[in-house]
Amino acid sequence: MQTHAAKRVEIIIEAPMESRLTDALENAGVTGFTVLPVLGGSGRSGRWTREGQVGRAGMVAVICLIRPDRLDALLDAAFGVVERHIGVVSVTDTQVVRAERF
Amino acid sequence: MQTHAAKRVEIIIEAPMESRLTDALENAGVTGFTVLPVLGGSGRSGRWTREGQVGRAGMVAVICLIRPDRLDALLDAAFGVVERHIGVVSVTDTQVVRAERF
Amino acid sequence: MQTHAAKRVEIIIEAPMESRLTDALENAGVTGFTVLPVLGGSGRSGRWTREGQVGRAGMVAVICLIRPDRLDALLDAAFGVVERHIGVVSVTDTQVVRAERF
Amino acid sequence: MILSFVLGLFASIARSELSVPEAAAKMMSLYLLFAIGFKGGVAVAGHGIDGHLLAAMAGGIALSFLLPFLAFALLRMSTGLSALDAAAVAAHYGSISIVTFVTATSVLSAQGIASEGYMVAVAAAMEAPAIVSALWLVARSGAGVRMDARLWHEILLNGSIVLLVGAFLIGAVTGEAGMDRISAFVVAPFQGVLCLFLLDMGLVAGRGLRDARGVISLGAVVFGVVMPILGAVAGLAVALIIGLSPGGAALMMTLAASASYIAVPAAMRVALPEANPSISLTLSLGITFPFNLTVGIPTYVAVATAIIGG
Amino acid sequence: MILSFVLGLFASIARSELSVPEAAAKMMSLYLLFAIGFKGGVAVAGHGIDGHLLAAMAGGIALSFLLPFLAFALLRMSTGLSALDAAAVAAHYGSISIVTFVTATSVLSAQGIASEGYMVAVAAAMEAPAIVSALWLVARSGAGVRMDARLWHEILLNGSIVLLVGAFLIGAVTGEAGMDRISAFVVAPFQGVLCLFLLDMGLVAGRGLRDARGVISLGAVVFGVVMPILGAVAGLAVALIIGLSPGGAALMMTLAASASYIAVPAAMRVALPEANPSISLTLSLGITFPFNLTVGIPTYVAVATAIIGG
Amino acid sequence: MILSFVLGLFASIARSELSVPEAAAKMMSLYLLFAIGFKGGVAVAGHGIDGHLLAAMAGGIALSFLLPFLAFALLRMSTGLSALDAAAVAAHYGSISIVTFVTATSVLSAQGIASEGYMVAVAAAMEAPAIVSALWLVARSGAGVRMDARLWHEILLNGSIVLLVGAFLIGAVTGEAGMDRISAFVVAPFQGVLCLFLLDMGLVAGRGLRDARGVISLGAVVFGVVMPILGAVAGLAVALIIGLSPGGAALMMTLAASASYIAVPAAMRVALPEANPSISLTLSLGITFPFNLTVGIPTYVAVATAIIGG
Ligand SMILES: Nc1ncnc2c1ncn2[C@@H]1O[C@H](COP(=O)(O)O)[C@@H](O)[C@H]1O
Ligand SMILES: Nc1ncnc2c1ncn2[C@@H]1O[C@H](COP(=O)(O)O)[C@@H](O)[C@H]1O
Ligand SMILES: Nc1ncnc2c1ncn2[C@@H]1O[C@H](COP(=O)(O)O)[C@@H](O)[C@H]1O
Ligand code: NA
Ligand code: NA
Ligand code: NA
Repeated sequence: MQTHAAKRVEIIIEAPMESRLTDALENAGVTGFTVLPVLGGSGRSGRWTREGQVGRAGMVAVICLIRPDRLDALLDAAFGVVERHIGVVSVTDTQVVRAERF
Repeated sequence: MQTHAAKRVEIIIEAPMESRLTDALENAGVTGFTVLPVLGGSGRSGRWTREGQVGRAGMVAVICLIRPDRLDALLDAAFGVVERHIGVVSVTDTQVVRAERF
Repeated sequence: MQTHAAKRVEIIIEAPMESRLTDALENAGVTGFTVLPVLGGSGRSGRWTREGQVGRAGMVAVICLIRPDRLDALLDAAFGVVERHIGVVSVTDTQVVRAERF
Repeated sequence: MILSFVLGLFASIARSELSVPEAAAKMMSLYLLFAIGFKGGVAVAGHGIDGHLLAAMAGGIALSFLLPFLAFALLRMSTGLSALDAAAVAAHYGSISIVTFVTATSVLSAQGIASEGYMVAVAAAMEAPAIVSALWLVARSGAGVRMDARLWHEILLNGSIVLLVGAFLIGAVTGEAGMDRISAFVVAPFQGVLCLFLLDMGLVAGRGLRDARGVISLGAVVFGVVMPILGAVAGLAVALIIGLSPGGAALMMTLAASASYIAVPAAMRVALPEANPSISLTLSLGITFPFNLTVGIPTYVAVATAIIGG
Repeated sequence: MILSFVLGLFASIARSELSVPEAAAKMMSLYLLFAIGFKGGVAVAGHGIDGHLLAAMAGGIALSFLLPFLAFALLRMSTGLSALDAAAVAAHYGSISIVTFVTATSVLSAQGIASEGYMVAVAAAMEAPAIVSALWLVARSGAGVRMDARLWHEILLNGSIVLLVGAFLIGAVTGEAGMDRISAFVVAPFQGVLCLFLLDMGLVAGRGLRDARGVISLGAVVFGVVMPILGAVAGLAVALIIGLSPGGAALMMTLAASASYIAVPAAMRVALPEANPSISLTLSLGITFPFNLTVGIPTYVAVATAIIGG
Repeated sequence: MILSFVLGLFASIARSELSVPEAAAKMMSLYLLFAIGFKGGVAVAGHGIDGHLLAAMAGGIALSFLLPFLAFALLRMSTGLSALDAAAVAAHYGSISIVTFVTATSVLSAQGIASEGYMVAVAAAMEAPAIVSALWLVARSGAGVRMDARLWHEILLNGSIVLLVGAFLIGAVTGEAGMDRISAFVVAPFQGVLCLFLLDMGLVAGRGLRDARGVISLGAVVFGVVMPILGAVAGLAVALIIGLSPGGAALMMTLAASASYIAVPAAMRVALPEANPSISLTLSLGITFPFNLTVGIPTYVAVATAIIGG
């Protein structure tokens, strides 16, 4: 099946920042993304888990598949939001079907 | 540690289609996959979130690790199901340990 | 934006083994990881789903982004825990921003 | 009760981050379905099945089959929707909203008006037929429909039908004895759970409204108010023909006036994937549901008691 | 109550997509554990601890230690299971199912039969010993067992033991005064929550049964029915030796007859990862649990009252 | 009630895997907010708004504005925290913990002490002002603050404020009539839900304490106990000036003494991302919350009734 080169960007970010990130993405023209829940994790700021929590504690994972030429715009937009915050950003080469969607 | 080339296929699909997709995968001989929950997202059909929903709204992410030579069979099977539906399919090169499992 | 080569290790493991895995990772010096919930899946030991379950049934996905030179230490540590257990481990080449964090 | 809904609506339109977790919303809906089904069953066990049960079922099924044609015609006339989208919306309006039904029963019981216990079974029977009509409308217009035995199976055994009918049967079998044992669970907290659930529905409806500006034309909004009124009139006609009590007639009007937002949407995603789901959901949940809750139900109850007499 | 379970079983065997969210199921199980533990504690506070508490604990622990040997021998004789799988199954049958226990207490209270409040503590004490026996059986057969202090810690402080014992102690400390304040929470809705929870258990059990065709041999199915009967007989013997009341004896029989499906499965995954988890779970949840619920408990109650006298 | 909290604390410090699902915890907190807000509104509808409402609101807001300065000064003196971290902690202590408030109301009602229904509105009003003070403290020290209209909107319309105020208004509008319809939901199970919720809070607090060894200095621990006492004294002074009833004064003391662990943490993550969140949370949830629950509230109630007179 015909596939096309794309980038898979995975941004793990604090839940209170989620809407700011997705708005920044949309402003940068990135209208496709998927948000996954995160149960817990560990990093320089220690270990945490979502169990029994009530507030908007915790993190979420935002996944964007985009055309390679739009990567920089996305990273710039995302970075403006996550810069001062805890969390991680990774970019992986991938292939997508139905390239017209991206 | 010894690793082996494989493909990681990630299919984000509407929840009501999940069982059809996994059945199609099994019929195509793909018996290994993992289903992750999705909180929300955005695409050409707009933004959505799962909060407070009652029905089988929303999407799920299905992840399959397979041997590279079986990729085409998998994509054909998956595509038969997702073709007319909203959602995205991506394929990434990866390495697995314990290749005999795939 | 400046990015740096890294590895994305994804370990899908039984929930009762989660704390053993993360402890092993920390002992091996891997202090950054994220745990995602898993809804269900299928493998050599059959199909399962988390719906309606009460115990610590099911699986979780642990994602680690690490510098390439630390991959082997991570895999050795992880493998010591998952070896006899069901589940899968995959390693993907990726790029991270803010390399100093890994 | 209605105020809870309004609070939720306000909160989400004001973009408050108030939200009810999905699992909690599902749990409350399971509770409401179980309680309403069980109570219906107990009522039937108490009063016996009068001869009207079958007539009411048949009437309800006929409404569910026929209302989509009316809805389809209205939509094609008053909005620019494609045949596909119009048919998908029509399926929602032929089918029913169980929360609207539950709210109506609780309005009735607050006013001390009795109703036929088997209306719960009628509600269950009205979920699916509208889907057939809608698919027939689409197939006639030449578009591809993905309809197979598996989807039928999913529709007929969808969670709310099974739970509603199952709880109804359990109630009918255990009767008053069963009620005594679990009334502290199915009766006492019912109103309160319904309040919290309506709060959540308000949140979801408000979010839908917010996101849907632009998707929905003025004609569609008018449809979302006119269609339930026409449905209620049709429901009243059926109730009069069958000879239901005032309470039963009000419930039949409510069923006919209400639009599905759980079972039909999922079915439409499978059968008509190209139809735009946000049109149907915005109309059903954002316009018709609030309309029924605030204006509709009180009117249906008033009209039914006025015409049929207390 | 049983009907709810049957409804769930039916729904999942008929492949309805009815389902209870994981978080809701966990919440209901926390509620049931808290309520049953608390009520047991209040009962002990009211009637005082009679001399039988320690004897009942010892008897329960002995049963939990010994029943795995019986189960293991039966399985090796009547099924083709490996020593490893047989031992894993045996651990489940030596341990207990708290939902089965809760259902039995509610059957007793519906029939107005009193029972010793401390049976809750006996239930907690019977969770773990069977695991020791099973691991010993495996170690003897030469296979590798992954058993360390950490796993012991996890087993002994597993969520249900801690909550059950904790709520028991809270009940024992606060007594009737505490009960007055929260009885609207722990008593009134208890039956109803149990109904919904059994509905969920039916769904899970049905799904297990459906998926397990082929995994389970006929011999194993027979074991799933015979083993609880033998367990109940052993439980009755212990109850007679200790001198429990008819209600207490029925509970002891139920505990001995029931098979774990929460604590032991998790422990087995860690300690015996090579054992096939679906064999144990299908037997415990798909065969023995429904058997106990429908046939077992009523029989145990009848036998206990007949032999010990009302 | 307190015992449930202790059980949770014990379970998590003993590293039991007992845990409450996030969705269930959120649901319980929605329930508690709805119930407490509604009851407050009904009380106001019953007794009318006496002239003290506005004074109490103003007093509460003033406390919320001023306490952060006290907290900041104490922290800078007694701990090595940076200005940034000290300000973040100070924001938590100026704001309030609604669970602590709920527990205090239920202690009052157990002792038969009346209190002003509008204290619920005062609680809502005290959530946000402390954030302003803290940000001012940070801005003064030259660090970058990310504060925009959007964050204000999020804070002022955060879920708990909206639900609390909304339920309060609903209660005030429907009054006793509304209460009659849903009292089986908002009154009867209240204590029980609070027990289970405190169990969860104990689990979360215990986990926080366990993970935070090392993060927290002795000086900080002392702050976590001294600050609520000073806050309570300030609250008492305000209550005396306004002329609240003994119950109202105890609640004002509790509000001033309590530290936020929901609304403020989320706001701080956005506004002061460089502040270490575990310091604030450990202090607020791991030290001050248990202190208030066990020692604080009973003392505040006793002091308020002693000084103002029953
Ligand atoms: N190397 C990593 N791999 C995967 N997730 C990470 C990594 N580092 C941090 N995270 C996630 O990001 C959160 C915050 O990380 P940190 O900013 O290092 O405290 C952690 O709790 C993890 O969920
Ligand atoms: N580029 C993308 N990257 C990640 N997820 C996407 C992307 N596009 C769509 N999705 C997901 O697929 C769903 C449907 O997309 P669409 O078919 O474009 O409406 C969205 O709500 C997202 O969850
Ligand atoms: N090829 C695969 N791709 C993705 N997930 C898998 C794969 N194989 C196994 N899994 C996951 O690992 C679990 C156990 O697999 P197994 O050890 O094969 O029984 C499955 O239930 C899946 O969740
Ligand atoms: Na209708
Ligand atoms: Na047993
Ligand atoms: Na305060």
